[in-house]
Amino acid sequence: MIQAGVIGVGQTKYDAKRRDVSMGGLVREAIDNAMLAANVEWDAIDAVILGKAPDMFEGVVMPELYLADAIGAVGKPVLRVHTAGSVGGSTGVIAATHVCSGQFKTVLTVTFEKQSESNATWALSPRYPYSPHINAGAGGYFAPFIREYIRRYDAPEHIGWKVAVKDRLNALKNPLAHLHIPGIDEKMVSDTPMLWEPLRYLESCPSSDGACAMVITSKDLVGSRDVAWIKGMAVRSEGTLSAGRDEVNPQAGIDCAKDIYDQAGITNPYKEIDCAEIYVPFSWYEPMWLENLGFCDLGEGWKLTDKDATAIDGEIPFNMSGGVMSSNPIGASGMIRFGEAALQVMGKANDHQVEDAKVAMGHAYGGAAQFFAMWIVSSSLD
Amino acid sequence: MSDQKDLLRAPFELAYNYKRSSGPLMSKFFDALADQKILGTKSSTGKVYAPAAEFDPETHESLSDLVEVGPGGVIESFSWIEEPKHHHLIKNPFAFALIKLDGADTSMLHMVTECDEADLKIGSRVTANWSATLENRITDIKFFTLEK
Amino acid sequence: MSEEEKKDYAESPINLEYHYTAGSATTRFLNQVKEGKIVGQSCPKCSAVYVPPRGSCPRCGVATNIEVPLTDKGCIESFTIVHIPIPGNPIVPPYVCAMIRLDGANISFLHLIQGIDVEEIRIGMRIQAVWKPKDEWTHSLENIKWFTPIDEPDVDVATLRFQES
Amino acid sequence: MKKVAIVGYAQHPILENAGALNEVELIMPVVHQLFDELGISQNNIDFTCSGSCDYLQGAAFAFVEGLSAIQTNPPIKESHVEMDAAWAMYESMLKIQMGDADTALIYGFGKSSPGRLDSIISLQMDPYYISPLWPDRVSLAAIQARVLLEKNIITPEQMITAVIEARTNSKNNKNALVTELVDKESYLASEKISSPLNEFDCPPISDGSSAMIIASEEKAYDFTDQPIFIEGIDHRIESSNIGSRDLSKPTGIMASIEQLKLEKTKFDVAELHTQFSHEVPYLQSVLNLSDVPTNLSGGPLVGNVMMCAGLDAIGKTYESLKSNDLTNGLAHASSGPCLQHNMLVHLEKKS
Repeated sequence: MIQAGVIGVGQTKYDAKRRDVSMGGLVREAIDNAMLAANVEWDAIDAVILGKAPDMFEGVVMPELYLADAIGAVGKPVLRVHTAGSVGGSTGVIAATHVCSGQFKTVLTVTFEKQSESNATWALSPRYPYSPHINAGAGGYFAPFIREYIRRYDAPEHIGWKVAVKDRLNALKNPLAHLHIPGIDEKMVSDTPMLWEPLRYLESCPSSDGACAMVITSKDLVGSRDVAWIKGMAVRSEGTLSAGRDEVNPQAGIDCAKDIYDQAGITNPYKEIDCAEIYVPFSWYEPMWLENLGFCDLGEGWKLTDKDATAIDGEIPFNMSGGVMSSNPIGASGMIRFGEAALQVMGKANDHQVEDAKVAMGHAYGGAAQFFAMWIVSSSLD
Repeated sequence: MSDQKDLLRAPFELAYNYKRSSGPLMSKFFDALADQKILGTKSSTGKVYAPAAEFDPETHESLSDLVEVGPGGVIESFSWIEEPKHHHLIKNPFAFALIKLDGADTSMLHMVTECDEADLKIGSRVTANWSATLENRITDIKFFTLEK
Repeated sequence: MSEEEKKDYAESPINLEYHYTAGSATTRFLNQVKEGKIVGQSCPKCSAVYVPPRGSCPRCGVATNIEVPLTDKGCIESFTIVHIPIPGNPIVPPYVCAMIRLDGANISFLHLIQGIDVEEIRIGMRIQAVWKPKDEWTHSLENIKWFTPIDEPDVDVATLRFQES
Repeated sequence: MKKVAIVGYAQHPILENAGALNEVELIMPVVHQLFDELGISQNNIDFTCSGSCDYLQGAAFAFVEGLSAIQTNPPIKESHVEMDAAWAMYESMLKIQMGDADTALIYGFGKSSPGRLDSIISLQMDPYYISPLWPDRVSLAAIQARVLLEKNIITPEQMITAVIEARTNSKNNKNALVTELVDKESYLASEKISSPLNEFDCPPISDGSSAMIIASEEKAYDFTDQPIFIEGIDHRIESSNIGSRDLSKPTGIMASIEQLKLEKTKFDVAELHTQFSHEVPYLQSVLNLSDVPTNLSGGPLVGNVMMCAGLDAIGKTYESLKSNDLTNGLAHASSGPCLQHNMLVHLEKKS
């Protein structure tokens, strides 16, 4: 297999409403930043891979067609990926696949969402005939799984508050993050209104506008650039309403993580991975994913969170950038995880840099916790 | 396959008023429509794109140099609709046309009406007609008609 | 228009009309629901029972072509209490939205719980459907107003997990 | 570069209205047909990729529903493009070339009957400058047709021939939706929908699904004695601004021809994703196919399942090479208004 690395990550400022830009302007902002970081010009880009969540968010059908000019794809191959919430991650995987296949040397990949164009709950689940009025939004869908996790392992309620605080404190070190909440603490979180019990307002992700782009190139073209080597990448899916699924600890997540660890030669992720950007849209998904991804045994995830193992200076820092809890342009949220992991091993994460990070993980999930995309990036090729 | 007659069918509608924010460049284009002016963008190669393109498809550069074009122009191609369908904005016979506005190197897709199909040719000159109510949208240009 | 009033966006209305058709498996199911019956469909390969059925067993990738009549009793696999209004949803919060696992089914579906203090709702609690009056029945699970607890011992939800025999 | 071959293809009969079938019920039969023909199951598949478009049915996650047609226990390596399934095949090929898979299942599905395709396609256009005018798909195509006619790149007679031949060729295609023959008189008597195009120049509203299996060279012979190899493949997009495109010059296709060195290739058969009659002579001329049997299946004019028709062009070319004494085939897939995004696939049967 041809070895590939990320040589540039570009992000927009994330905000509830990026009304200062068009959709094209939004994606171009991320692309310009990625290409500047990668020090590449347009003629170096062989293909463009675009990802985003459902077209109904913006009311533009198959937007790679409209965005061809904005993403600099005219005259080039372009692919549009849509794998629900995991799309930012799977788009990164597919972009890297373009290079690893040997067909392309350097590719640009970009993902975005401009949620302010519509309303997320409406766009995700418009009402159809014959279906009852049960829809309670994404939080309403995931809250029962969270409740079951809490019941199964007897987790105390402050764990959710703790993640909400930790991620938002990290976000204060990331100027691009959507939510900046100075002085946030567990009391502030626990005082916010209950939305979908057991989830309170500040235990949920925001709805954001934003875009994230990366430039990925093959080993022979990296030159003297800073690079995050892709050591392992994988996707896994399972059917939505499949008998025997465990939504609290999905098999697809377990298998996907094992696949990337095997590729990267990792046998003990807790020890060998220096930091991770994991898709945590609701606070409790941090302990749930700690277990699902094999950082600890079942039932031990909340204990790791409780003893600050996931803090930026902890044993296994999670979401140093502030994570999905602080910025959530849905289609881009997965790629932000992948890109932030790359920034860490390139030593370019600025104020939210984990000291001496050499190996990092990026993770995304979507649908009914059924689509997974993950990668491991490293500062060295060996 | 179950019998078609037993099948449950029901209409539904996907309806939403999307909120389009047009960014620094296109917002100038839409603001200019209120003054009955049409703007294009000039690229570093000197090519003028109208309506004002944000990005040059050839050089990939972001465009910012605005120039006024039109309101007259030449039909580059068109399709003629004798019987408009429900989604069409004009209910009388009309054309969708690519119109190269004076001063531009590219064409704008819009509608041409108040004429017969036989009156239209590639090369016909048309000019913009303006909507009475302005919404900061492309429909502020109501349609084009043949130049008198 | 003053600067404050000037919107930083323009409204772009999009109205698309569709004709929804329910598909074969769903039509079979809803025709029974119209009669006040819940009939799941089971996988000919692994025997898992699906309700409401979508026409397939995603475990096996085969059509669920065996009809399995079920009762309207089951248990709460998990639940949430929704405190915020949802666009397009007329139910006034707070309300309880639960994953309902009917007896004999191997997947759960979301429905409402009423008739009990929300503080007392538990995972594993036994429940039964409360139906609307018969003359209001349509092709929808809304024929069930909600589920309400019944006086039977709780279920250990760990035992609900489908295992292929 | 690692060689990849097509080893199987199946197509659902194209329907005017597949209302009786949901996504799962539409996809499952073609996938099972393919598995049965090859004597395999999902367990033999390393990677699965699909193509579909939510807006056709108006469902936010049509592809998620569709995935329930596939065996996903244990979980599978899977992805989805919101594009014609030809691009799902492309992605799958890259997976095989990078060594992450040896076999891949591709499927596409589309139901145009539930919605109004004209309005939906309007939403593919620039949402600031063009979509609010609601240009329908036929009018956009008609604008290109008029340019080609005006410049004498094609003639009205060629358009008539394309329609008559498509209907005649539909007899070769057991899955065709439209099989009624057309003569010149009835063509000329037909009212224009959007001049210069009349109803015969346009594809029928169609519902359906298709599936394909591809494999690495090493694995391909486990499935069949006669795999058909993807000898070359390339795709390019053109500007979204149709007013800045020269609609008589297919720059993307020309770049692909050069990339694949097709100038001198003698094709035995071609299947083109030509949704409108004028596109047939246009692409025949661009691709130098004047004496190459083209669209023997009838092509999209006799059945045009959105999000599948491109994959179907590849599948039909595969079938032609497989069942005839032919060596080189050319397939074309397209996306977007006025042939904005095009893929060329050179298929070859090894002797």
